[in-house]
Amino acid sequence: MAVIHETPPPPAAAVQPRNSLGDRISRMLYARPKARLTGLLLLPLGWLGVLYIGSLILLFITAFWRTDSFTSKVIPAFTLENFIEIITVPAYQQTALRTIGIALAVTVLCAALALPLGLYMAKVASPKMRAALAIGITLPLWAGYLVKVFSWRITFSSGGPLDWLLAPLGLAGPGYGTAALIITLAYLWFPYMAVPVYNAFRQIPDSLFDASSDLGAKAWSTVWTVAVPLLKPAFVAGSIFTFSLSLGDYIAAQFVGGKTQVIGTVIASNINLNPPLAAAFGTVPILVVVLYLFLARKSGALKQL
Amino acid sequence: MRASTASLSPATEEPALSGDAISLSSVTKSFGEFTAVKDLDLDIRSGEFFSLLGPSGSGKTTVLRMVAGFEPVTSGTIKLHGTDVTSKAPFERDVNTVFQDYALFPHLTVAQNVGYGLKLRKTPKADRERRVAEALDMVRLPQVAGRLPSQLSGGQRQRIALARALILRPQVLLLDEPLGALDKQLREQMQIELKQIQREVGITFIFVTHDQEEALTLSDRVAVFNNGNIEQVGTPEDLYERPATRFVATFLGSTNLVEGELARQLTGTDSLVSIRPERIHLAAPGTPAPEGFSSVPATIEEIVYTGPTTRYVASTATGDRLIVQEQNDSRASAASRGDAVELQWPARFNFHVS
Amino acid sequence: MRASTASLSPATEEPALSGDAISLSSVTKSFGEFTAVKDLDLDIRSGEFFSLLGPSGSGKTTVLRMVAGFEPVTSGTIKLHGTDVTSKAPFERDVNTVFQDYALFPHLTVAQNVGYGLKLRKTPKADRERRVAEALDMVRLPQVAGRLPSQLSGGQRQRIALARALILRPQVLLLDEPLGALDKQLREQMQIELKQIQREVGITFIFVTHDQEEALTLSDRVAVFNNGNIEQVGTPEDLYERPATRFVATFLGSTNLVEGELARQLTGTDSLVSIRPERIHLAAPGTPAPEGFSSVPATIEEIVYTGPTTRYVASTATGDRLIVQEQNDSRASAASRGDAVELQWPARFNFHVS
Amino acid sequence: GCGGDASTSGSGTTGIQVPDLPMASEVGESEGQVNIIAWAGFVEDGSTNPDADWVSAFEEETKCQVNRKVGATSDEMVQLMRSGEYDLVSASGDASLRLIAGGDVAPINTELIPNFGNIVDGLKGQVYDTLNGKSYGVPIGRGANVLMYNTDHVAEAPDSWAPLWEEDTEYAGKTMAYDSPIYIADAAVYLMATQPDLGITNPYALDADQLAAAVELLKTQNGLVGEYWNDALKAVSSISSGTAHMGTGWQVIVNLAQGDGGKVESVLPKEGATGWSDTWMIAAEAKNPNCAYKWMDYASSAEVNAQISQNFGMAPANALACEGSDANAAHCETFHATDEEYYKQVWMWTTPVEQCVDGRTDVTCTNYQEWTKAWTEVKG
Amino acid sequence: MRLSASAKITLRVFAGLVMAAIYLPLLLVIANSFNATTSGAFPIQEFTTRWWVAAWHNEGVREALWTSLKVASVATVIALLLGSMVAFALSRYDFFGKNTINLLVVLPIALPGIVTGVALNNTFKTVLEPLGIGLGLFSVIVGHATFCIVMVFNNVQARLGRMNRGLEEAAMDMGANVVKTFFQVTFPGFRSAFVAGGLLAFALSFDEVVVTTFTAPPGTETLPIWIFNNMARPNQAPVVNVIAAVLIVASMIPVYLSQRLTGDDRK
Ligand SMILES: Nc1ncnc2c1ncn2[C@@H]1O[C@H](COP(=O)(O)OP(=O)(O)OP(=O)(O)O)[C@@H](O)[C@H]1O
Ligand SMILES: Nc1ncnc2c1ncn2[C@@H]1O[C@H](COP(=O)(O)OP(=O)(O)OP(=O)(O)O)[C@@H](O)[C@H]1O
Ligand SMILES: [Mg+2]
Ligand SMILES: [Mg+2]
Repeated sequence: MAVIHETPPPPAAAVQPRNSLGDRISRMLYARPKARLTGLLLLPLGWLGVLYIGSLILLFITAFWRTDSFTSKVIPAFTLENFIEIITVPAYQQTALRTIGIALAVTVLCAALALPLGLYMAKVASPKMRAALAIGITLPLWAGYLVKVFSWRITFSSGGPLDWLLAPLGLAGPGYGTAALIITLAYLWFPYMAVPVYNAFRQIPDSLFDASSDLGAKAWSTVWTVAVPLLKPAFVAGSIFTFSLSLGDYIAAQFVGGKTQVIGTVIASNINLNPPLAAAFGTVPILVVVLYLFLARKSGALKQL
Repeated sequence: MRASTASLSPATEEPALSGDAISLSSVTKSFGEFTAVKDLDLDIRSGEFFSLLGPSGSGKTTVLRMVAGFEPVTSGTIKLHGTDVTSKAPFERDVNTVFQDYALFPHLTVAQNVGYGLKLRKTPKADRERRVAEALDMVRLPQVAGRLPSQLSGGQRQRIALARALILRPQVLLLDEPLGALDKQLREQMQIELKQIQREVGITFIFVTHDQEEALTLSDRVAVFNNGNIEQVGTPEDLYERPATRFVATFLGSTNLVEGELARQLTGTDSLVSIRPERIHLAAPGTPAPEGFSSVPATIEEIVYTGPTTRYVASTATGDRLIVQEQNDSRASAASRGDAVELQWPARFNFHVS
Repeated sequence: MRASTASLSPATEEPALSGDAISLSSVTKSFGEFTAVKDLDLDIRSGEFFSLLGPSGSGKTTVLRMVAGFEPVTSGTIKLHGTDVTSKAPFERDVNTVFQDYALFPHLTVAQNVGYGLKLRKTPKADRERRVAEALDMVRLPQVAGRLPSQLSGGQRQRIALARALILRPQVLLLDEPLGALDKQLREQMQIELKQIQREVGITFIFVTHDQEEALTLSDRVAVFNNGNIEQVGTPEDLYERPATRFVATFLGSTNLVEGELARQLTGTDSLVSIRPERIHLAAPGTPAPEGFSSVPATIEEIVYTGPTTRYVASTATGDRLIVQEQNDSRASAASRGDAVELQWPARFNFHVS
Repeated sequence: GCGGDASTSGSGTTGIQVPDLPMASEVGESEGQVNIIAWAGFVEDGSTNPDADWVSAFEEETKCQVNRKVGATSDEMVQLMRSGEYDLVSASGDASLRLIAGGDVAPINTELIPNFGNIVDGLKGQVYDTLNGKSYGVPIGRGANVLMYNTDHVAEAPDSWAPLWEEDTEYAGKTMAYDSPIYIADAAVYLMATQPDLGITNPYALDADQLAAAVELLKTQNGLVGEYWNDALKAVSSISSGTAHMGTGWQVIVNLAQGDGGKVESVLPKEGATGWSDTWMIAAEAKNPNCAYKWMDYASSAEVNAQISQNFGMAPANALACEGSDANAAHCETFHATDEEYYKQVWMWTTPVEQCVDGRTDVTCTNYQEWTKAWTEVKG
Repeated sequence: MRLSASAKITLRVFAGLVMAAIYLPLLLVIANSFNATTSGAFPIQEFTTRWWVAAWHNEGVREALWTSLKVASVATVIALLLGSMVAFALSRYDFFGKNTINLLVVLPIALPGIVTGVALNNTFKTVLEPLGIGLGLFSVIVGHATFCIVMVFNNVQARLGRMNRGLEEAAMDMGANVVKTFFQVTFPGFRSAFVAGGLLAFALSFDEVVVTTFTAPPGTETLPIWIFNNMARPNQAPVVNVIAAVLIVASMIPVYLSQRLTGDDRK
């Protein structure tokens, strides 16, 4: 049996006692994880939790106030009138429902386009093509919101580019209206859907597709039974943007919506004249979005944004 | 030599399909400039447990993927039980695959995973449920039917992947390093189960691995791959005891490769000779060599205890270093570092390799 | 017993530190409800190559991380060369770590990685460069100094991680499964190099692994972990030849565990007995047992050829199944399936385990 | 005045209660700056278009630096004036009454504005800027909301608003209407002509029943209209491309469309029309009253008023702005600047308030807030 | 996945159509900046560079651009700071209310801009103005930073999630204190995500209309607001086309940068 170690130790290269400011801060921080966390959260929570949420609450409180009918000045006197009004006047309900419908349609349209595009980019395209397309779908994000809305306004104009393109087929564009609005919004927010879907597609191991076809599935049934369920979180993540951005938009509606009235239009047209009513109507998208986020969080999609 | 006991071949016990289950003729696969598999011929018999063994990047997976139909061949033909399937899609081939990463569908339960292939074939529900239950019984995991793959351990996942592939009763099952991701204990246990299941179902297994021990213990026959070529095909004993090339000799277990002076002393020619460390034993210096034995005087340089065996590094007068492996059984020698010894082994274990 | 050859101990060659490099007294670590390490006492001597061996989740990494200071202890004290460091931050402890995934800084070159610790200590540039070059020489990679870690192979990364940790000449080096990610060939080569480097620098190595072979071949002493407890501490031979518990016996190599009737025949009591497969050899039926040998008649049930060895499964009259491992050397028996044989081994290799 | 009936406009007859605020008695030293909220094109320093610059000269002359914010809608202007940041606003008729009644703007001492004398008669003393005999605004210009049509699609010049309102119109889906609650007045103007028994005498004085009738008409129109517009360019592109065949518009839109080669013409239909006139108003608590007065006078000079009105595209308020050059004269011709007969048919935007501006005292009229609500309902 | 040749062709054509749909409208804007008519009539009959000359001499644009740059830069810096802090807190610590904070960060981008804008406007006017902080460049920046935080947060959090904590431990193991570890190891590790998040935040702020409308004081015009105001101004509209065309072309720069950054990560 081996005999073990009996000679004395060589002088150990002892760690020098160090005491620079950084060291002292470090030692303090290292020992106190709670303090580190507090330090990290203090500023952001002050900003978002107090300033932002505080503002929303203040706005919410305004919704219970009245406006002087003549001067349209806000009078801080409690009333439920505004809420009663948005609940009882059919125009408000219709507008809210229409806007939600438009937002859903935009989301579905984006998802329907993102799926085959994602499939192509992630699983068919050559790496070069893939990179080019990845840039291709994100570039318009930077091109300016108004620029894009405006270009669609031109596109949908009567006798404009779309009519011109469709003329040989004996068709005409939809003209300004709800359809044009949905297309424009889908165009505006498409990258927010396409990028997560594409990334999620890339993360699905090829072996799952191989396995599916090995077990007898044809390409499209593989897409439906394997890809789509696995992409669900990405679709949900993308839809948070497509849905809530569509829900709040009113400038696009103004430009290509024809006479389509959306939630944003109503808020905007009341914000100066009757702020309490605008605030009350503003709670509609807040409720819808918060509910949507809540459901999305349940599906774990928030982590994928 | 104990050829008769060399492998636990099921082929002699099960009713086997006659002829070749799979036959590849001059199959080549190129990825752009790079040729991953070169002009390969390979015949695998029905009911065989056949392994593809080779280092990383040698083309094993590529061959398997071509057989399964995931990868089109560049040239050559692939036949399955005599039928040319070269241009068939995967879902048209009667082979199934167990993937290295198992490729279980994460959104489906174990039962849904296993029943996936049957569902695609529109098997009636009752029938499907019965067969899923049977398949889960076979891999001894009836209790996990309702779980998701993420709730299973590695070994369990491996078995579910197996059940999913076997439920379709393919003629050939392809397994791509199915045990690669498991830890040692689990791997050994799964090896035993795999072998048992293959015997039970009696279908052809094509098994890819880069672990030589695994290939040797499990297979009826093994093809050793190197650089997109097959170096040698044969039974485990063929390969281990009579390696045809230096590559095969070193890739399967450790070996002493001897050249020059010492090789001349041992075999009369100075071409490369391979001697397995476990063939050599230590004798007292000057012990005369028995009839038909090679004998070389040497000095013990290093001794490494590994538990069941002890490994000695011995240097000879010719300046070669030979490794000797002795089992720590009742007959183990008790040499110490620096001892002079005589290395002796039957001369028939001197193999020329190219 | 060949105690003198049991380990390649550097202790007899290098000046070793007296006393304990590290000593843990009743160290406990809980993560919430779960206790990962329970009331652990452990002393590691200066200059030792000490391994922590155990299955996944047994608490090895947790112990290492507490020693390094990454994880605060729940209770207990940790001393480094007699100084209590329990509440010191990692950057205040004179130990360095080689991480399982190497944790090389991807944005720094190899030389910058290795020199990082010296730079923090404000070592003059010339001095630093010299020592970096020395360290790279030591791990035999002087040529990669200018590369980024992403441009290195797995084995090279491992050696750079080693160089980076050793350049600070810590009193203790912690290694968390440093070879776990390497393939078999490379792992074996790196084992040899690690051992050599430890001998050269002569500092204490604490080495975490779940590979028993690795632990046995490399270590001066090994602690076997199970479930947050240490089952046994000792030299490789202690552990392999004289396992204290059933867990240690089965975790270190394969073993035959015998109870009841057969145990009574062998040892007189019917408590659990462990017999290593390689200790047993096959004799012709009826061969009388030599003095001090156990002998059991049996029938060969199964034969598995593994290359260097052949494994037999033999069933005894008592209904037990014993595994026998024979090296395929010149003296190998030639038993066939179904043969009646006599299993014989020196009775001193019958060990009671609890 | 509006609708040509002087008795319904002018001082104090409506009995609207307004806060009694003092007015300036003299213009003192420059404060160094003045903050103005104005329609696009009213306050230009050459930064958007080097040819349009009348601010620089003012700054030079008075040492008052001009800070401008462009207001997009009347509502926004009202809101911004209440923030107290601004000294001056270029208020349209649908904003001015609110500002006056809310005590946000002060009466103006016209004595201190020499150029006030040259304002055309038709713009003086209107109900939307003059209350209880006090003038609250200095007129800038005016324009009518005319009927535009694209001659490619409309062969014969229409003389009535009927194609925009009547269910059987051949232009269903191809018309365009203005997008603001004040557009309810356009419906009222049409109703005045087509349904006299409703008793509407002033489109800005609608009782509940009259409003309901207007809303009814507007809802009909909603089914016919192709789109609503609220910025001029949108209207230009729609009418000149033919996306809309016909619609409510401003003269300036017609001019631009023609300039682009669009085959667009306009008429003032027989039923009359609504229109707008903008005035400078000074904040009740103006921080820079002296500069504000200086600006009001400066901007009302014939020369500057001509520039503003030509840049924006409206009839100038200063009669002299039509003289001096051929361009000035041509401009005034196009915009009917001095044609009081023309503006007699035009009902200038006025904020609807509860006290009926038509003088009725037996009913309560609907206020602008109600109009806004009604407008939301119209659009659905 | 092995797809049939026809399926591949269908997908390729589909991808081509999507790309065409994305880019034709943008090309249209560029083409329109040379359209001689003021309302951008189509098809274009006559080309001119007059609007480009007009845009070049337009001081308002330059001022608005400068304002936009100021606002976007400061908002980005704030978003970088706050976004990274939240990202660190959420990815490195477990604590009660973590999910709520995650939701809180996403809220400003998910809620309609008009709600955010109106709410902030209301707060500035009723609460902060009495304290001496009225609407100003600052309020615009506050508004922008609020919804930009999420961009930085998303990027940094994703990276931190993938980052090897072992690297930080290795640095401390070598003797680096907490501060040095952060700057020498942690920060280089998420730098590219940090910059990419910053770029996104900058772009978002640079493009914002609605919140700006409600938080901007008199005389403060960002580029989008300038565009918005001038789109409605008949004589200016063609100049807007020019600015839009320039913006489209200029947008290549951040895209190129962010692509290079994310490209780096894959190495
Ligand atoms: N799709 C591909 N494109 C380009 N080269 C490929 C592709 N697939 C495999 N290769 C190359 O072909 C060679 C053989 O690969 P293969 O996967 O068959 O090796 P292998 O023997 O299975 O190795 P391993 O043990 O690492 O799995 C490798 O050099 C690999 O890089
Ligand atoms: N941060 C942690 N939080 C909760 N549990 C932990 C944490 N770290 C380790 N554990 C648990 O403590 C136990 C011991 O873990 P440890 O990493 O020490 O095991 P190990 O012996 O190193 O295993 P392996 O061989 O898999 O690395 C495991 O059950 C593990 O799940
Ligand atoms: Mg492979
Ligand atoms: Mg571990």
